[in-house]
Amino acid sequence: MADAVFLALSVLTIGSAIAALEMRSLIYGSIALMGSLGGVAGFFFLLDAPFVALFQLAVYVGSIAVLILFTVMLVRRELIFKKIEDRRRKMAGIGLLLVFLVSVGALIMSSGIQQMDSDSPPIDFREIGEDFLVYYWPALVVMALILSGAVTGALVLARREVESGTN
Amino acid sequence: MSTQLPPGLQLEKVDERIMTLNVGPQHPGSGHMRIIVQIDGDYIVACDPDPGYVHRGEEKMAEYRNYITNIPHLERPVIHDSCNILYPYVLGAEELLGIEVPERAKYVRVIAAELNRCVYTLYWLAIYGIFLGHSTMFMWPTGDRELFIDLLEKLTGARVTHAYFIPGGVRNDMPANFEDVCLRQVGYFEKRIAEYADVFYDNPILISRTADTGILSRNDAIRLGTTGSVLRASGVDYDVRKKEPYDVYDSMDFETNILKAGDAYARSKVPWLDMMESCRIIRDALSKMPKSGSVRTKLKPNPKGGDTSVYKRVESGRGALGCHIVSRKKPEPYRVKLSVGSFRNLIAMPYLLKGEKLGNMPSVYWSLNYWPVEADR
Amino acid sequence: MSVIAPTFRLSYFLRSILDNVFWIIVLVTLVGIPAIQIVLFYIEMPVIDGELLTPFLALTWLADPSRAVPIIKALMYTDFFRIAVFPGFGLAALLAAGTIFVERKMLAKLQLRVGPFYCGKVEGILQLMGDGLKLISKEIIIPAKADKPIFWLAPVAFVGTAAAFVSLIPVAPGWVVADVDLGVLAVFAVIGFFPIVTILSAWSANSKFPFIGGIRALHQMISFEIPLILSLLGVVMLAGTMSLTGIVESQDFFPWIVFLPVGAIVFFICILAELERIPFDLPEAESEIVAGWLTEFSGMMYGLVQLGTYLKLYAFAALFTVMFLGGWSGPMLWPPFPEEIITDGIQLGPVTATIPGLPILDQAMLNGVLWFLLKTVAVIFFILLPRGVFPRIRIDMLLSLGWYKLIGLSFINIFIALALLYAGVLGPGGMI
Amino acid sequence: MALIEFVLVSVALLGIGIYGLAVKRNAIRMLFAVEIIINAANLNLVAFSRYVDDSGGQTLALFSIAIAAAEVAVGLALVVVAYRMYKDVDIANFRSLRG
Amino acid sequence: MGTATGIIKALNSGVKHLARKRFTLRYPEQKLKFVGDGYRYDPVTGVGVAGLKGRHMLFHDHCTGCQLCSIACEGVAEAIAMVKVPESHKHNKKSIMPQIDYGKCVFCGLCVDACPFYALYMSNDYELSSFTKEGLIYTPAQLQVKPHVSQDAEIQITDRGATHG
Amino acid sequence: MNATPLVILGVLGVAGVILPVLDVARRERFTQAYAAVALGALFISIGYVGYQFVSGMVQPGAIFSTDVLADDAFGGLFAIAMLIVAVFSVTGSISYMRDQKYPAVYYSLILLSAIGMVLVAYSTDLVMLFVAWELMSIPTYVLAGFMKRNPISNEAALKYFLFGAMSSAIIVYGISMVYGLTGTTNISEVIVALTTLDASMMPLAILAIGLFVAGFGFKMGLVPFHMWLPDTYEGAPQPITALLAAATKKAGFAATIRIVVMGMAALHLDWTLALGIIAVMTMTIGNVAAIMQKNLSRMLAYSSIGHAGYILIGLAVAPHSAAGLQGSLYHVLNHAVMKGAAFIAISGVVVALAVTHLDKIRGLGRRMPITALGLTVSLLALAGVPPLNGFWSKLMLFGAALESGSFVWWGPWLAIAAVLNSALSLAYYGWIMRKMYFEGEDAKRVKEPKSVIAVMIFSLLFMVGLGVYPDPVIQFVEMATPTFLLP
Amino acid sequence: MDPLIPTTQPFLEKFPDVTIISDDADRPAILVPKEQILDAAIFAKEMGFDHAESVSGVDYPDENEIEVVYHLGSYTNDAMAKCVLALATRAPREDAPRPGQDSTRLPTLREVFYSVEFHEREIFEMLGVYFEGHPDNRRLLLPEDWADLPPMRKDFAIKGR
Repeated sequence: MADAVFLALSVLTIGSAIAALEMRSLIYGSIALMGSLGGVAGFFFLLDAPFVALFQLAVYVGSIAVLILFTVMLVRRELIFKKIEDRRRKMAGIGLLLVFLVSVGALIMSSGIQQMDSDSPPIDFREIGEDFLVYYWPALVVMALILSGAVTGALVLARREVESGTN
Repeated sequence: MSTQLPPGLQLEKVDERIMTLNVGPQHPGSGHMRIIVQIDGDYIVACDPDPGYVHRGEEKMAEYRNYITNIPHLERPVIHDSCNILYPYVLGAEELLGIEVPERAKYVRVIAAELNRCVYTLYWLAIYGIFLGHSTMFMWPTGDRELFIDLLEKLTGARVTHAYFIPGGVRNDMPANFEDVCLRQVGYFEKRIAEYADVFYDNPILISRTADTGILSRNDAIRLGTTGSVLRASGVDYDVRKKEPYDVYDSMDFETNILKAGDAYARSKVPWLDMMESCRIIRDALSKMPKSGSVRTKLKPNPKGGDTSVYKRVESGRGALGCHIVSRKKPEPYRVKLSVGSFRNLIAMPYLLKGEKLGNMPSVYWSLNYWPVEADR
Repeated sequence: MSVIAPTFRLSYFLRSILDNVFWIIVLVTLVGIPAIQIVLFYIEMPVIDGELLTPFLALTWLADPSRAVPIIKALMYTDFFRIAVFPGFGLAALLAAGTIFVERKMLAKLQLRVGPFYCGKVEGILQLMGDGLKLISKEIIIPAKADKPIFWLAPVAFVGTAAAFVSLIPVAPGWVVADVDLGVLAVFAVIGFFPIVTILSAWSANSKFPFIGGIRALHQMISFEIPLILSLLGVVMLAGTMSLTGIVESQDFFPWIVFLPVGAIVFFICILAELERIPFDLPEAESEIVAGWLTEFSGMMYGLVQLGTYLKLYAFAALFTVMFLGGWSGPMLWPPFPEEIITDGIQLGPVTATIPGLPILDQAMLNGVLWFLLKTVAVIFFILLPRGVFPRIRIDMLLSLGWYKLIGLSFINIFIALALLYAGVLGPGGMI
Repeated sequence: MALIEFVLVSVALLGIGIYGLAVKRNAIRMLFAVEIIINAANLNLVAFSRYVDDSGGQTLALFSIAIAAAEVAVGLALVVVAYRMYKDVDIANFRSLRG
Repeated sequence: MGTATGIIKALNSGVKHLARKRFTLRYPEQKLKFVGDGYRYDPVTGVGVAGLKGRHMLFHDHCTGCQLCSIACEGVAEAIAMVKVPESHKHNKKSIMPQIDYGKCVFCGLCVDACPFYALYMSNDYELSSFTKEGLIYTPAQLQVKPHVSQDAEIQITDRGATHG
Repeated sequence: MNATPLVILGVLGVAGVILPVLDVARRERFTQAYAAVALGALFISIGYVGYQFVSGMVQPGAIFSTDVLADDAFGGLFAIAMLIVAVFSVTGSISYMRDQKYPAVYYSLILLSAIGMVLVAYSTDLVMLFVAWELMSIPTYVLAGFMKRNPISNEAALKYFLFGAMSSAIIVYGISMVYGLTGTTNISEVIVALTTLDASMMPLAILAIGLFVAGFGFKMGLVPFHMWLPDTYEGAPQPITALLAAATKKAGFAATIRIVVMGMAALHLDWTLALGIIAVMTMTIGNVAAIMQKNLSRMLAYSSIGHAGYILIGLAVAPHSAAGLQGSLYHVLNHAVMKGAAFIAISGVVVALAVTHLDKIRGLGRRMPITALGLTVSLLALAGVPPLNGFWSKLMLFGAALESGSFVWWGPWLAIAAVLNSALSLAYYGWIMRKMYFEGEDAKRVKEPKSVIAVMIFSLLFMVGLGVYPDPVIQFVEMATPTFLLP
Repeated sequence: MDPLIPTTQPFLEKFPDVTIISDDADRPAILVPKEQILDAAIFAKEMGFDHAESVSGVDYPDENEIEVVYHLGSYTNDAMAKCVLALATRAPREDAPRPGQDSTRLPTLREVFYSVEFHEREIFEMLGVYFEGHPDNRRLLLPEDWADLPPMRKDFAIKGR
C-alpha cells in the first residue's frame, strides 16, 4: 500500500514538475506547480512529518500559489499562452538534465546512503517547536526580519505610482 | 482631445489598465439606463451616464393630443409618482384654459400628491436598500408602499397610473370613510417608518458606507442646478411647496428638511424625513378640508388655450418639476416641455462619481434620487 | 389546440416500456451485480449464528428484523458510511439543505413576507428539491472564450474542498471522518484552497465582472484568513493540543467562549467574511458587479457552487462550535433506551423482534450529536441573521477592518490567553 | 520505503529545476524552477530528518518554506514591475543591458 | 461604542420582526376589497364616483352609439372601436356600440367621463388575461355582462403589525 | 557568549523595522532624517564591535560554539568591513535618494541586509547561516530594483533575483546533503562528524561541498558563476552596487571560509589546486573583460570579479602558508573600502552629471575634483600601487603564494599570474585616470554632493593612512584569522 | 433685489434690443437676440439667477426660427425664490438640417450656468441646435443609430397623425 502511494506520489510530483515547466499556458503551469508542491506535501505525510506537510500545504498552496496565480492573471491574456522555445537550447538542456541525473544518481546509488534505514518513532511536532524556541531563536528573529523586509519591499515595488504628468 | 474631428467622435486613448464597464442597461445596478464607467483598479476615473434606453417621446406625443387626452400619457414617465408629474401640467393647463378649481379639489389634490410622494419615495428607498445589499430594506418599503397604493386605489381607482388630476380639479370625489381609513393607515405608517431607522438609517455599517462619500458642497449643488432632496441635503433651503406654494400648500403645516452634510447619507435621509412631513401634510389637509363641495369644474369639450406660454412648478418626489407649455390657440398644446428633477440631478452623477470607488457607485448614484425613465421622457 | 403534446400511440408506448425494461436488465447485470459484489467484498460481513452472512441471509431480515442489526452495525463501522453518510457528507448536505430552507423562510419572516410557499403543500417544504430539479434541467452555458477545463473543474473543486473541510469536523466522540492530530493546522491548509478555486474560476470565465469579483473574493479571503488563524491560537494555547477532538475534550466543564469572548467574536466575523455572507458579500455585490465570480455559472454548475457554499457554512459553524462552544459536550439529555425493548424485543404485529444488538448507537453518542447539532444550528442562525439587517460593506472598509481592527483584537485575545495560561488558571496543568 | 527512494525523487526534482533554469527564459517559469529546487531540498531534509531521527531537518524545512514565500513575494513584485514596463514577461526580450 | 449599540439595535430589530405578522396578500386565493362597484361618472355634476377602474360595463339600453367614448379614446389608446350590434334599440339608430381592445386600453377612464348617457361604467374586474390577442377584445355583448368578483381581503392593522390575513 | 551579533541584530533590526513605520506614520518625508537614523544605528553597531575588540572581550580567530552564533574576531573583522560599507552606502544614498520615493524603506532595507551580512560571518550553525544569507539577499533584490521607472534597474534586479534565488536553493540542497550525512546542522558538530565519515558516504560529501561552492560562488562572482554580476552592478543604483560589490561578496567569502575550507579540511581533501585554478581563471577573465568595457560601473564590476580571484588565492594556499588566509582577510577589508569608495564616487558622478560612460567623464578632474581624487586613489589602491593599503594586502597574498611554492609546485605560478593581472588592471585604471585628468580641458566645476565628499575624505584617509602605516590592521587581521585547529 | 421692480426692467436698460414678452413679477420673460445671449446670461447671473432650471426649445417653422428658452431661477436669493426668468433666444432654422454643421447655432451658456450642460445636449439632439463651445456635444437620449430629423422639430411627424 505504502509503496503504491509512494509510486503515485512520485509520478505526480515529477510529472507535474515537468508539466509546470513545459505546459503552454502559464495558468496551467501554475496549477501543475501546485500539484507538484502538493505531491511533496504527500511525501512529507509518508515521512511522518504531518506538521511540515500541513505547513507546506498552508503556505505553498494557500499563499504562494495564490500569489503566482494572481501575478499570472495580471499578465495579458495572449502572453500567458506565448512560449518562446529555442530548440537547440532545449535539447542541450535535456542532455544536461540526463547527464546530471545519471551521474548524480550513480553517485548516490554507489554511496552508503543506500543502507540507511530507520525504525525509530516519528518526530513529534512539539520537538520542532522546542527547537525553534530554544536553539534557533536568533534564526527565528532573523526570519521575522526577512518576512517584514520582504513584505515592505514587495509592497513598495508592486505599488503603482500615481501618474505625475509625464506618463 | 484633438480638435480636428467633430465633437463626440474622437477616439479616446485608453490606458491598458483602465477597464471600461458597461453598467446597464440590463444590469442589477443601473435601472433603465446605462452608465459607462471606467475604472482604474477599484476607482472610477470617468463616468458617462447614458439615459435613453426607454424612449417614450411623451413631449412629442403631447403636441398631437388635446389638453385632456394628454393626461394619461404625461403620467407615464414616472408611474410611481403619477399625480405629481401631472401636477404642473394641470396647473399650466388651468391657467391657459382659464379654469377655476374648486376649493375641495385643491385639498384632494394635495392629499393625492402627498400619498403619491410617499409611494414614490418608498419605492426609491427600496431600490436604495437593494443597491446597498440590504434586502430587508427592499422588502419593508415595498410592503409599506402597499398601504399607500391601497389608499390611492380607493381614491382614484387605479393602483399606479391614476390619471386623477384633470384641469379643473380631480376626476372623482373621495369615497365614503376614506378619511378614517387614510388616518388609520398613515398613523400605522408613521410608527413603521420610525422602525426603518433601526435597521437602516441608524445602522453603523450603512453610515460608514455612505457617509462622506460623494460629497456635493452647497456651492456645487447650486451651480449644478440640482434640485429636491439633493439640494436640501447640501444645505440649501429650497422647496417649491414653501417658496412658491401652489394650490393650498401655503396653509399646510410642515417643515422643510435640510441637512448640511451633502453626502450620500444625507441625500438618502432627506426623502425619509420628507415622508414624515408628508404624513403631517395629509393629516393637516384632511382636517382642514371642506367637508363637502364639488371637486371638479366642468369643462367644455375640446377647450382651446390662449396664445401664450406658461411655466409652472411643483415639488415632486425627485425635486422641482417644471412644465413649460406653449399654446397657440389650438386644442393641442404647441409644445410641452417637462423639466424633471431626475434630468437636472443627472448632471451631478459624473461629477460625484469621478474618483469614487466602484463600491460607492450604486449608493452615490441612487442617492441622487434619480429615476432614469423620467430623464428619458 | 396545443401542439406540444404529440398524439398518443399504443405501439410507441409499449415499445418504450420494453426498451426501458431491456436497458434496466442490461444495466443491472452489467453494473448492479458487480457493484453489489464489490460492496459485499469490501464490507466485512458479520457472522450470524455461526454462519457467515450471505446476501441471501441478509435478505431474510424481513422475517427476523434482528438479523438486520449486524448488517447495520457492519455498515456503520465502514469508512464509506463515515464519509458518505453520518459525520461526513450526508449529514452536512442535510444540514446544508435545511440551512437553505431555514434561511429563506427566516429571511421572509423577517421581511414580513411568506417565502417559499406553494411547493410541497406545507409552507414550501419541497422548494429546495424543486430548485434542484430546475437547476439540473437547465442548460449549462459556457462563455465562448472561457478556459473550459478550469471552468468545468472549478465548481467540482469547490465542492471537493468544502467536503474536505467537512471531513475534519468531529461530531461526536470518535465520530469524525479524518481525525488528524494537527486538526487546526489541517483546517488552515484546507481553507487555503478556497481562494485558489475562486480566482481560477473567476479568471477562466474570461469576463470582466467575474474577474473583478474574483479579485475581491481573493482579497477578502486572504486578508481574513490571518485574523481567523490568529483568533484560534488562543484556544489552541489553552487547550494544549491542535487536535479538534482534543480541543472538544478540553471543554468538558466550560466552553472557551467564556474565557475568550474576544477571540470568538473575531472568529465569528471572519467566518462571515470567509463565507462571503452579508455584510461581507461584496464578491457578489449585484448592484456593482452583477454576481461577482458566479456571474457566468449556470445550471447545475451554479447549483454545485451553492452546495459547496452551504457545506462550507456548515463546516465553519461546526468549527465555531468545536472551538468555542464545546462541541458535543453538554448534560445528558437523551433518554436511555427502555430496558424491555432490549430484553423483550419489539412487538411488530404478529412478529416479535428481539434485537440483541441494541442500542446500536449508544446513549452518549446520541446525546453528543444532539448537543452538537443544537449548538451548530444556533451558530448557523446567527450566521444567517445579519443578512436581514445589514447592508453590504465596501472593499476598503473590509480591508481596514480585517487588517487593523481584527488583527489587533486577535492579538488582544492571544494576550488574554497567555495571561490565563501563565497565571496558572487554565491550560495544561492549570487549576481547572 | 528506504531513504534512497526519497533522495532519488529529490534529485530528480533538482535536475528538473536546474533544467528549467537553464532552458526557460520566462521569468515566471524560472521562478517555478527555483521553487521546484527548494522543494527538492525540503524533501531531502525531511527524509533525512526521518532517517537520522533528528528534528533539525524539519525545522530547516519549515524555515526554508517560509523563506521561499518571502522570496516569491519579492520576485513576483519584480516581475510585475517588469511587466508594467515591457508588457512582457520573457526576459530574453529585456534587452536594455548587453552581455 | 456607538457602533456596537447600532449593531445590537439592528439585530434586535431583526429578531423582533420574526414575531410580526406577515404582510403578504396571497393573491389568487385572496383578493383585495375595493371601494364601490367601480368607477362611475355623473355627467350632470361632472364629477366621478370613486371606484376601481377595471373592465368596462356597457349598458345596452343607454348606449346611443354617439361615438364620444371612441373619440375620447382616440387621443389616449385607440382601444375603442364602434361595431355593429345585432339587436336594435330605438335610441341607437346606427346600432353601433363600443368594442374595447384590452390589449390597448390603459384604464384611464376618460371614455367613462365622455359618456353623457350613463352607458359606460367601469367594474371591479381586473383579471382579463387571455392566451390569445383575440381574447382580449371584448365585444359589446361581453361588455354587457356584470362580472362576478369575490374580493374581501382588507388590511388589518393590529398590534403585531399590518397584515392582509 | 555571543553578545556582539545579538547586539547588532537588536540595534539594526529595531532601526530597520521602525523606519518604515515612521514613514507610514508621518506625512512629510525627510530623507535626511531617515538616513540619520540609519547611520546612527550603524555607528552604534560599529562602535560596539570596536569596543568589544578594544576591551578584549572577543576570542581571537574563528571559534565554533555549540550555539547558533559565535562572538569571535573572525566575525568581527567581517562585521566591521561590512558595516563600513553599509555606512558608505547609506551616506552615498543621501544625495542619490533625494528625489526618490520611499526613502525610509530604502534605508531600512540596507540595514536589514547589513544585519544579514554580519550574521553570516558570525553564524556557527548551517540553519542560522542560511537564514542570515537570505536576510542578506532578499532586501538587496528589492534594492537593486528600487528605481522602478528605470528599466535597467529592474532588469538588473530580476537577473540578480533569479540567480540569487537559484544560489540559495542550491545552498539549501547542499545543507540538506550535509545534514543527511552528519545528522546535525551545527558547524562544529558537522566538522567533527565529517572527519569520521564513512568512506561510502564520501561521494555525497563531495557533492555537498560542490553545491556549497556553487551556491556561494554565485554571490562571490567566481568565474563559472559570474554572468549576472556585470549586468546587475551596472543596472542597480550605484550606492547599492557598492553594497553588493563590497559587502555581500565578502559575506560569501566569510561563509566559504567557515564552511568550505573547514569542511574540506575535515574531509582531508586536496582542494587547493582546484581553488587555485578557479582563482586564476576568475582574475584573468575579470581583468581581461574589464579592459573592453566602456561603462564605469561595468568596468568596476569586472574588476571586482578579478579581485575575487585575488582573495581566492589566499584560500587556495591556506594550508601551506599562514599568511594565506591573513592576506585574504586583509584584502577583504581593504577591498571593501576601496570598492565601496569607488562606487560611491561613481554614484556622485551619476547624481551630479548623470553619466557613467567612459567617454563622458572627460575632465572629471576639473569638474568634480574631490570625487575624482577619491576615485583615482581608490583605483590606484585597487591596482596595488605601493603607498596605499591595497599594496600591503596584495603583497601579503602574493607572498603567501610564493611561500607555498615550497609545498606545491603551482604556488609561484599563482603569484606570477596575480602580478600580471595587477599590471593589466593598472592599464585600464590608468585609462580612466587619463580620461579624467588629461582630456576635456574646457570643463567647469560642478557642485559635488556633500555626502559623497564625506565618503571620499574618509576613504582617502583610510587608504592613504593605512597604506603608510599598516601595522595595526595587520595585527588585527592576524588576530582574526582562523587557525586550522579543529574544535 | 427689490421684488417690486419688474425683473425685466434692467435688461431693457442694458440691452435695448431685447423684447419683453411677459412682465409678470413671478414669470418674467424676455427674448434676446442670439448675439447678446451670452452677455444677457451673465447679466442675469449678476442679478442673482444662479442656476438654469430648464432649457426648452420650440420650433417655429413658419417664422423659420427655433427658439431656445432658458428658465433661470435663484436658490441663493430668498426674495427671488418665486421668480423664474424665461430667457429666450432664437436661432435660424434650416429646412434640411444637418445637426452640428448647418447654421442653426447658438453660443453655449455652459460657462455661465453649469447646469445647462445636459439640457443643451438634449436640445442639440432633439432640435438640432448646435451650441458652440459646449464641451461635450454628444447624443444623450436618442439611440446611437438615429439618422432621422431631430425629432422635436415640427416637420418630424409622428406616424399616423
